[in-house]
Amino acid sequence: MKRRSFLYIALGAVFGAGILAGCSGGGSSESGGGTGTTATGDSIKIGLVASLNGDQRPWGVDSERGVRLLVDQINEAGGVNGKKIELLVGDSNSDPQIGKSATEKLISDGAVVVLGEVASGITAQMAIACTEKGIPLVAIGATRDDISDKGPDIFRVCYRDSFQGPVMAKFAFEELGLKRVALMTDKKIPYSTGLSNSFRDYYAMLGGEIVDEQFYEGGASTQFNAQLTNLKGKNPDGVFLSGYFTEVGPIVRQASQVGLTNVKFMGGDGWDSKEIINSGGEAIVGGYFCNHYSDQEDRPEVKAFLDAFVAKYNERPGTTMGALAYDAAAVAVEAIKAVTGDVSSKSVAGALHNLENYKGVSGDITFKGQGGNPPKRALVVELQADGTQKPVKAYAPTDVK
Amino acid sequence: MKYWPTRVVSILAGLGACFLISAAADASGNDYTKRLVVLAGVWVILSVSLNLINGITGQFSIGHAAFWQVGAYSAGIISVQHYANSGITGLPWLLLMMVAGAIFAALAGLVVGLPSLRLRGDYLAIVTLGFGEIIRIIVQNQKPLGEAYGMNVSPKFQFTWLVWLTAFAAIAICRNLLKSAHGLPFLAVREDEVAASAMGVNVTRVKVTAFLIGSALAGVAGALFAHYEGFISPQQFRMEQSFIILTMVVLGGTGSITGSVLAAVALFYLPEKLRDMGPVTGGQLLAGTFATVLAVYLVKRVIDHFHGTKKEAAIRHLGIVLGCMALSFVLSIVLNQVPVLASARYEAEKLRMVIFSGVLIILMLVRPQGLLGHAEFSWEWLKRVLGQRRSEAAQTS
Amino acid sequence: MDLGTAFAAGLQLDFANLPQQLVNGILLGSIYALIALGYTMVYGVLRLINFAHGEVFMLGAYMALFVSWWLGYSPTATTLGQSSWVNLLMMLVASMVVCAIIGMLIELFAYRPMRSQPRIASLITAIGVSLMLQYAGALFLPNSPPQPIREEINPYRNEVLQIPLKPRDTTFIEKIKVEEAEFNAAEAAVKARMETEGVKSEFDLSPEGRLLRETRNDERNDVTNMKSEYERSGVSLLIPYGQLIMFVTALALMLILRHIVMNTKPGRAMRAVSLDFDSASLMGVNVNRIVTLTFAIGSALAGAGAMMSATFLGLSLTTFFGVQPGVKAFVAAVLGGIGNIPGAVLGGLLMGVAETLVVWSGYGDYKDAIAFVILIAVLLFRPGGLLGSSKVEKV
Amino acid sequence: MSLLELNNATIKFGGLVAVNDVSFAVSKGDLFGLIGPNGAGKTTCFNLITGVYKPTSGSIKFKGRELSGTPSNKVAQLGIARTFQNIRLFKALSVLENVVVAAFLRHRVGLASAIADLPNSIRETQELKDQAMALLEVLHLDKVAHTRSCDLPYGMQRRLEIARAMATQPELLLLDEPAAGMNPQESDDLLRVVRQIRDQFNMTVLLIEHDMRFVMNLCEKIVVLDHGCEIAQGPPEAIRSNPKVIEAYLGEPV
Repeated sequence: MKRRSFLYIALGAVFGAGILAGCSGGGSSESGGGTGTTATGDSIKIGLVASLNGDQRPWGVDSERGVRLLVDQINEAGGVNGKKIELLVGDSNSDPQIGKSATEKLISDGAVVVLGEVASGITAQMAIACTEKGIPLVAIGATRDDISDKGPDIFRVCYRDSFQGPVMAKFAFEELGLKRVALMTDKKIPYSTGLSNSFRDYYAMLGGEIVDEQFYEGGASTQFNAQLTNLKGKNPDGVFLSGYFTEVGPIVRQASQVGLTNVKFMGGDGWDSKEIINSGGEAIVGGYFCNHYSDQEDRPEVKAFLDAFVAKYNERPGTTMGALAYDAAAVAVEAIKAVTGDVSSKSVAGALHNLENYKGVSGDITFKGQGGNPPKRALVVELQADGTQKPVKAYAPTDVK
Repeated sequence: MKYWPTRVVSILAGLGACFLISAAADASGNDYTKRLVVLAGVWVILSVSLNLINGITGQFSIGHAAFWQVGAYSAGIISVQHYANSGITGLPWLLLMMVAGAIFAALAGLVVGLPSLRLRGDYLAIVTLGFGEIIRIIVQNQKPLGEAYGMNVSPKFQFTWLVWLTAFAAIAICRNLLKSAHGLPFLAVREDEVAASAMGVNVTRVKVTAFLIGSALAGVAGALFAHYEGFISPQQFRMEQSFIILTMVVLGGTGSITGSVLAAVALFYLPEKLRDMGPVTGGQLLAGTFATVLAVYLVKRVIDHFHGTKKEAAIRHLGIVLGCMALSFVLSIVLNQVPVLASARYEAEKLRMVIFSGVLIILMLVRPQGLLGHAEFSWEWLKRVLGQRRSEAAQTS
Repeated sequence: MDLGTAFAAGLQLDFANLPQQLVNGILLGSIYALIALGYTMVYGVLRLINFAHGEVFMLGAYMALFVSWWLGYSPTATTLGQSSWVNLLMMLVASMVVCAIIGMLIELFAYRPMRSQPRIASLITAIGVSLMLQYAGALFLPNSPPQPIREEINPYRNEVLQIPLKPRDTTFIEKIKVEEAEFNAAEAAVKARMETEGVKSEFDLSPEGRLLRETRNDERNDVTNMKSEYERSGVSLLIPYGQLIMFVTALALMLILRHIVMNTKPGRAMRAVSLDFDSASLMGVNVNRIVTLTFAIGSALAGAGAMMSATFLGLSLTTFFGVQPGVKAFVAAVLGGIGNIPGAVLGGLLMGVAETLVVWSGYGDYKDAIAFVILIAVLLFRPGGLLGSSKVEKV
Repeated sequence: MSLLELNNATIKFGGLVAVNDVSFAVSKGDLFGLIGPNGAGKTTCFNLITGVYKPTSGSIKFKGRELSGTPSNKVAQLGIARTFQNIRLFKALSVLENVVVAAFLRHRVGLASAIADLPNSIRETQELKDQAMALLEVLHLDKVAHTRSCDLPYGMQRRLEIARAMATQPELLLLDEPAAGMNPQESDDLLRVVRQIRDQFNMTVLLIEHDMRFVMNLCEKIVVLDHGCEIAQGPPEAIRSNPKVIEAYLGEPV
């Protein structure tokens, strides 16, 4: 009996404490813009979220390498205003939800600015987390348009799909003279659906005909005979493949086997990889895609980056994300350098908004007056038999409307 | 006896505990911690609800994330389209959405539950798995649901206490069910369908009820999740998530509610906590792996071939584990003399999932019946343990 | 495709493609069947869903990749050796052997200690092993960027078997020749113009040059159109040699398997074990050996499927390579009646054809759902799968 | 009117006729025996009555109501309970819980009350437990009420099956080889228990048994099956001297 009354007292105490706590602030819901973090001590922390595990690991590994390269360079040169840059890395496991947790962990560990993700789906979640805390986010390869709608301080160093798609549409229609184009879209990745949409709209606007659209799911398909046979029946002049190179290669290789020859294959920056020539085989030689830069360019930034990368890792970056990540880290550091006074996420965000004409590996980056979406040029490249990408035409942001 | 006082006090204590959790999360002033607390609550709901289907009723369902997804998306789309002109704001709306999520998920549960009447074991498993994939692919192809990219869910409601209150409610539902005579038919169906049926148990109804309650709870979890996150995408409800929920149920001990709760919290926190681990050299990794395998092997041998008292067995386990830890330490120093192994560094972030799956295998090998087996936490159990201590103390003094 | 628009659009069926699509479906299904056999065999003897089977498949593909590198077809190699069928055979055998060993090891270390435990516990171990192979593999195997096997290793890569059903209209041949001549002339004009202007890329030409290029483009489109019209004037089935090899090898392996199971002593033991595990061991069957053998054979088949998929289809390998084929094959095995060997083959072929037909009907985005829809529909009417017997429980 | 009536009940599995044209009637209060050599179709008869199988032809009537095609749980509700030849207890549940599952058949409180843990549900649970306890006492199982049922010795498991079946408060109790595997002492106890069931609980008992002494001592009426066919019917004395029965059990006299 005594024990039972003790139990009641204990339960009552829990209840009382809870209600008190509840009154004091348990029911808060909307937390508007956060206050961000401020760098203290003798280092400035920047965070990177990358897919170090999971099926997007190739991009995650490259972006981590790119960022680490820049951070090491800065620190070897003495840091920023005497302070070292400390890189915090979080794994998103190729999963939006875990990516968000990773972002919040980095912020709670004191990152003043967060870099990352390549995949738009994960970046969208990160953008929400960053906006809530008032932390600026510099996206690496998230080209999907609506990422930057998630908050005021969401930046990216790449172009958007609403630019990339039209560039390829214009190139296909005007330069290649293709009048009938078919699409192949990976329904599993937001990037591919977004890019296909922007390509389709602009190409139709130019007066071209989209004869067919076929779908597949990345990672789930091994044989594309069925889709390709359908495409062949529609008699296209060109095929726009908006997916990642992991599927594009097999598709193109199998296309030639089912007799879909004499067509031009085109795609977006998801094509970029040194391995696409091996998986696509002879059929993909002569394919065109839109890229952020080409390692064949003779701009000094590209040369310096590649030399440093090879010196550190003994190989060239596997994908274009190495360079974009490097640029993302560079603009973040550039902004930190520009801050006078306390380095806080607020001041860094302000500095990012004022960044102008930064000469990045992937081209000039200007955030000033652009709301986080720098007007960047796009480079159409042609795949050569030796696997290199020959730049064939550069498009300025003003070239497509 | 003293029914109402007990009831009122325990309900109030539950509420109080929720507010305490919420307040503690807020007091940390750290949104990462807060998010983990909330998500842990969501996982608890999911694992407890799957436990009802899988552990208690014995229906081998491995597509639980589908119900979660149905709840999240249905509540999400209703919120997006009707919140503005509904005239209801704040908590009541969220409660309404939880009900909506529950109803839609329960409907989905009915769709899966009905074929389950004809299917047993692995066939049911593959049907539930397939159902999960079908839902994901359908959602992924709908424009209004944002296709693969996902959809914004507005408004956002971030009530930490409500998530945990729902978790407590889910636990209470299962516990009450098991405590009353009503729960026994569920267990009977798990044990032997033919005998249960011969004893007058309506097997069909029991199975469908289990699916309905389980999926409705998952739907509530989905609604809460969608409104907490503010943005949901099909990628968050992949097949792997279903496997993780299933793992929580089995690891906790099939049928044990306490086990499901503990395993949910543990399996959710483990990969997150692993983020704090420092980088590891190749030598350390190799030594650790070797020592772990050895320890598992030895412990397994003790379990299989040792028939002494529990205490002696426990001491042996401890000895083996400590020995292997020491071995791992020594071995790592030795192995780090090899330049190749010393120079290969693996960041913790890359090892997270490897360690996670390793822990999973080890736990299953060493304790296949799950952490708690069929056991449940109860005050009687606590009293017994405490009482034992006390009487032991009395004896020794 | 959005379901709303899909219903509005209705079916777009191109019946001229149907025979080709059926062939495509059978080609696709043969690989599903090959992997499904591993699931079904293991299930038959142990009543265990071997979730790690997909990862065995993945490792088999990596083995093929390593052998191809060893043969001189590394990603960076510029001078390639002579491609021959011997290379392919070496890759096949290596994959099969390595997969067999991996399968046996997994059984020995992860499943055998669990044999006396409830099956759901072994299932979780299987999931654990599968996650472990995916994530630990990612640390040690070359996967960033994903690695494909170079197509040059396949001597038959450019050959396509054509089975004419209806002859083509030969009058097109002349027309094509004319068009091609016009195109070549236009192309030459562009090339000449590029030399005179001294530019490397045809996209840098002056307005006059661009005009030439546009003419050239029009000519090229004419050629394309004419060629495809020629193609469509007749009906013929196209089977890429690579995929034909896959199909024939898969078929041969399945026949060998059937022979082993039906006519050899270990096969009989295997069947005995699958009928009744305990009685078989009482009757003097060395159950452990038979289980090991089952894992070895099932995994070897997965290895063969992996090697052929990786080599002939140009797939890029990551450690997640096996997940989806694994799931699909598992569905195929259940569809045919899990534990039933002809059932796995039938289930695999059926799924391949079903998926292809879904794509054919214009709903390609639902391709990966159809397998499950069919499965559920079949199980509702035949709870034991197509060829499986749903055993009446003895009361 | 007879309580249970089988009229020309027949079931075929593929080509095999497991029960062929069997007819017998059990009256209220009977202790009725169903015997026959192995494979005679006795258990199949039980399965037909309890709705595990549906007869291919013929009818089974319980209190004048047609049973064939009724699912097992409905049959149990109507008042027929059974035990199983190969014991089918709910292994992981305690002895008491096993019995409560069966007693639950007569529950009145809804699921919602149970989930909300309302007083009426608590009260009912207690009542069911008390009922079950009372039954366990009758069968001398009350001391092991909280043991897991699979930990019980064999004889007790058999008795528990009977207790469980009785807990559904049936009018007709079907016992499938209740004395199998018991020593003479135990089977004598069982004899008393079965009589007690009939007299004290007013249940009619239909049982399958191989132990001839047991059947002959206990049953008032016996039906003999062989190869699915009914070969004899009558009181024990008549059965004992029936040449067909002797032939069925001992084979053709040489």
